[in-house]
Amino acid sequence: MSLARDIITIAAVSAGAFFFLAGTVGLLRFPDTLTRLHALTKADNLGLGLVVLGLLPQAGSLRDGLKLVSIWLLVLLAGATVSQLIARTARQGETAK
Amino acid sequence: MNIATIFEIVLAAVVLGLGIWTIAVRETYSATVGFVAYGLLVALIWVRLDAVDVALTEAAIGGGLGGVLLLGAAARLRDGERTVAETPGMVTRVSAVALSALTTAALAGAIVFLPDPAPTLAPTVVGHAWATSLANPVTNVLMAFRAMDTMLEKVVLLLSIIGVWSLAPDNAWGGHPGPRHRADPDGILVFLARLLPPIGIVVGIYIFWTGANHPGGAFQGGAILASMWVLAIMAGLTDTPPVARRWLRFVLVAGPGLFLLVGLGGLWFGTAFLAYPPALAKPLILGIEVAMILTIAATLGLLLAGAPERSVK
Amino acid sequence: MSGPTVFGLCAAVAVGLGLYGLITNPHPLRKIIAFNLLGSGVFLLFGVLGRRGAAASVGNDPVPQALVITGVVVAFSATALAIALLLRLFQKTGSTTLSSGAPPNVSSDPSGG
Amino acid sequence: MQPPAPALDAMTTTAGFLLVLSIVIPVAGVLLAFIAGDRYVRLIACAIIPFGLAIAVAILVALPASNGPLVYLLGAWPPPLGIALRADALSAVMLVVTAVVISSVAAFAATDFSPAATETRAPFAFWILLLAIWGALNTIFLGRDLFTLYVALELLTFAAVPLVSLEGRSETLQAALRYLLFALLGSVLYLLGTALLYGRYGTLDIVLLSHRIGTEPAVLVAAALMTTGLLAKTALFPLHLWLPPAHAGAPAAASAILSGLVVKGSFFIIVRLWFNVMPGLPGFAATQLLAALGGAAIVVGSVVALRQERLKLLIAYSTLAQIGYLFLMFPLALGGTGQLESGGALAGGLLQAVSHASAKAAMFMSAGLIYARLGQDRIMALGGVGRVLPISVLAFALSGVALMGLPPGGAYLAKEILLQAAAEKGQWWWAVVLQAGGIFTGAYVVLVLAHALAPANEPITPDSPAPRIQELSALALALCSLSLGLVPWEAYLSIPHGVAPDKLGPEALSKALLPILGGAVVAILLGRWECPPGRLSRWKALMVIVGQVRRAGLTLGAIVEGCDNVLRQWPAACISLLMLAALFGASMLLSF
Repeated sequence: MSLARDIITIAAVSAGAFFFLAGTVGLLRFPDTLTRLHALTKADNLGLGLVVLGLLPQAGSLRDGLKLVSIWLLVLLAGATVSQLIARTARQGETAK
Repeated sequence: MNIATIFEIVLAAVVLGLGIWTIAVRETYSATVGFVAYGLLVALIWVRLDAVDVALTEAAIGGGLGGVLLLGAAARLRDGERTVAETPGMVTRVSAVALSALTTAALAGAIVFLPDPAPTLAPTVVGHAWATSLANPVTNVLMAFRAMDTMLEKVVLLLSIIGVWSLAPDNAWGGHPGPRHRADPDGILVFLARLLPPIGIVVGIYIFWTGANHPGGAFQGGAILASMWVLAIMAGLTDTPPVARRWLRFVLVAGPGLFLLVGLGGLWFGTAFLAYPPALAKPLILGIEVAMILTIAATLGLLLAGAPERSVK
Repeated sequence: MSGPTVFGLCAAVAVGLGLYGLITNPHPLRKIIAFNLLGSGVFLLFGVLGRRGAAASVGNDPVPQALVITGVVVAFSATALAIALLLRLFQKTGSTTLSSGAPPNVSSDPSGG
Repeated sequence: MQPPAPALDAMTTTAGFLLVLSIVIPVAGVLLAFIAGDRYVRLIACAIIPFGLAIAVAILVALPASNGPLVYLLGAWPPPLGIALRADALSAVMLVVTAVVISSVAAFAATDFSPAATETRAPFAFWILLLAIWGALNTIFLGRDLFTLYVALELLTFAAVPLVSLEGRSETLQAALRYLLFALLGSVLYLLGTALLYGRYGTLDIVLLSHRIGTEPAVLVAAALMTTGLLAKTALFPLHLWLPPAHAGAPAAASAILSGLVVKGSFFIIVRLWFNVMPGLPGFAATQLLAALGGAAIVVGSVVALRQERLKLLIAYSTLAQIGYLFLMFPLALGGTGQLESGGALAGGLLQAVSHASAKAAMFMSAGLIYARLGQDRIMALGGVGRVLPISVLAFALSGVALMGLPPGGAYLAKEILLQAAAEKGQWWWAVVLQAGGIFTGAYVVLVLAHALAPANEPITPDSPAPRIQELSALALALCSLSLGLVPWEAYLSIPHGVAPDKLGPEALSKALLPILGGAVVAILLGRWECPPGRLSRWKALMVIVGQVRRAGLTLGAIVEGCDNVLRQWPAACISLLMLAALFGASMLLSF
């Protein structure tokens, strides 16, 4: 049973780490703000989601599990808001030019 | 060399890389962003050092409120960047590098050659936990054994508020600190500022409450409450209160004031200044912390807002 | 090399970086950031020393931890005060330079006192 | 693991609660005044100050009876777990002098910072900050824990910086920012040393540390960093970049506090560090280095002071020179075994500190009075002031006399003690510096008085007479400094037997001639004069020779001023800071 849990954890966390890596590469390589944001938010939300998913089987109690999920939800909320704001600023900067 | 050590070396290297970038990068704004990232990663180092209380503080301040403060200043100073052209000469740079490196080397030497086993007060602190019946040793040190430092530090916070306020133009004295923020009422920022504070307030109170026995406490919780307040201010949902308001003054003094009163109670009725009778220690400390979390949240929020700029109409 | 030593060296380097930035960066805001870097190095040193003193099933000596929490609050208030001064200076003069350039008795204005 | 050994005097003494009160009363005043708001701040401050003064005097009275220092364990926790407060003779004397200076500055400021219907920002900040500075200083004098001292030091800085920029002009804002940043650098270095000491010995209690401390790399680095950090906050040459603009730009009452008291806070911690924590560590080389910096401060500060156009800047530079004077005691306190001894030389240094605290505060107050009446403070334009503001000029003159070290002032007694110690140690060069310091002080006092007492070029018509209470408080403080030599110090300080037996006799008065006459000569050679005074034109031949020498003197002065301008640049000051840290480390290594 614990072996199965460990396998799930390793698989999901590795997948999450891959998405983080992809997001970071996108952040560094993409040409402008909007595409960079795209790479960052898509990859980070998914990446963090997978990491949280992978850690859930390791959580000792329901409370710890809920804390993990709420971390993911809060990051989703913050990430979505901030990327909206950044995107709007970037677009305003472009139209001003 | 095991995997944990490798991780630690990589973490230290990334942190130092960010530190170098923060110092060396040309634009002030980028340096600020670099410092925020640096602060968040330093919080990870604190976790690795098994100091979760400090990690929470560092994340809330170094990466959070400190970052907001620095970013806000960088944004307001953007036009001023060109006026500063006095880059130091080669001699200055070389001697600065040499002397900083010398200091680092001396420190590193001192750290590496510290004898083992290291001295510690941990057993003493744990052995005296009966005095407060709180299980978090850091809270015990802050609120009981070194309570004087904590009280004086709250006075330092109050003085920094007075210092910031004293910079107000005379005609704005007593008015609202900082600029009035406006945001699109249907925009995402206002949406976030309506959605997040209820959650944030719960989290802040939870972190404060759990601080009695687990990592957390008044300062970390207060920092979260302050950030919720700042969010609402930035979204234009509320305004900073005028600094002349009596209730505001009470809130800002509540923490150190109650601390002082309880301390004097110990001097008058008990064994010593800032001594708690063991039976009452827990409620007294929690009472002080409730006052402190309010004071801290208000102080941090007002420090972010700055000096009074707009007089009351 | 153990964990505390790695981070101890990291703290020493952060102190050096902060000092260098504080000396050479002409912009006051950059000096303030450098001061924060320097401060975080000092706090980290406390943490490393506390980690070395882990005992009695406490992973990090609570006394240095408490000192750091107090120190972080003080450093934050210092940053806030410095930034408020800087913003007010900028608001008044439109410049953020710290170098006096001329000696003060030459640059003094008639209303000086 | 070292077992936490109990402290030697880990017991609260009977009068110990007084120590708590002397910190709590000003702090409570800060909190109350903040709540009460603009209209009542002055009332609260003025109500608090007599209590604080009474507590300080009570500590001074209780000390001889208690057979050892007064100790108070906060929260009843003995060190190393808890924090203790401790008052020895040094603390008690500093407490009382601080309370006296605060009281007279408060009397002086009562009219300048009176609450009004509008524009009450400055009074609000001033009175709260005054109380905060008092609380911070009392904590510094009583604190026995290195980290508590750090918090108190920051409290002091946070209270002092807004005082500098109280008037809100742009150059005072700049001065305040420079002061804040440099002071923060200093305190962070101090904190770094504190961390190393804790990591090595597991305690921050001064008494416990003094028993455990040994000569080790970590201690050496800590000592060097802490010393230089504190020197930066004390503004010892060449770390003085922030002091002249900050002290000269603040309102008069604030300058008096900043110059008289605030720099003494970090100085006091240096004394604690070297004499109480690690008396065996510094050794010959480091004490000589420290005093050499003091000597350089005297020369540079005095020469640049003589070249100032404005009175307040002159006094600020004179503070720089007087700070240097405070550090001359260190080599003279070094005993035969290489330990710093808390004997006569330390008593001399402490007397120097308290006389300077009172005299310099009085001097800034009288300069503020002159400035307020004339609307400017150019030294050239002081002619006729002596007739319009006789009491203010008298207060200036008396505080100058006290600073010069003329009998019966406290500085006179201090100088005699240090001269005797220098003779005993065979370190004649410090005797020369001590005498030179007196002559230089004489020079700028003579320079100002000569201008102030000269007839006016155009008649001065002040808008309103100076408030009597302001003049009297400045005068009282100057007289206080001048009478410090008559106090029976033997109950508190180890004054060597037979020093300065008669303070008002002919022998003592003959010693007064050297600073005055020497000072007059130096003032003529180095000072700013508009043109040779007309009534001297009869002695043309002499004037030609004087003119020649004077030209050389002025060139020399210009060079010194140029050096000072370079050293006051930010990068130069920071580099000298780190260089000094390295030098202190190396010189302490020599005495291993």
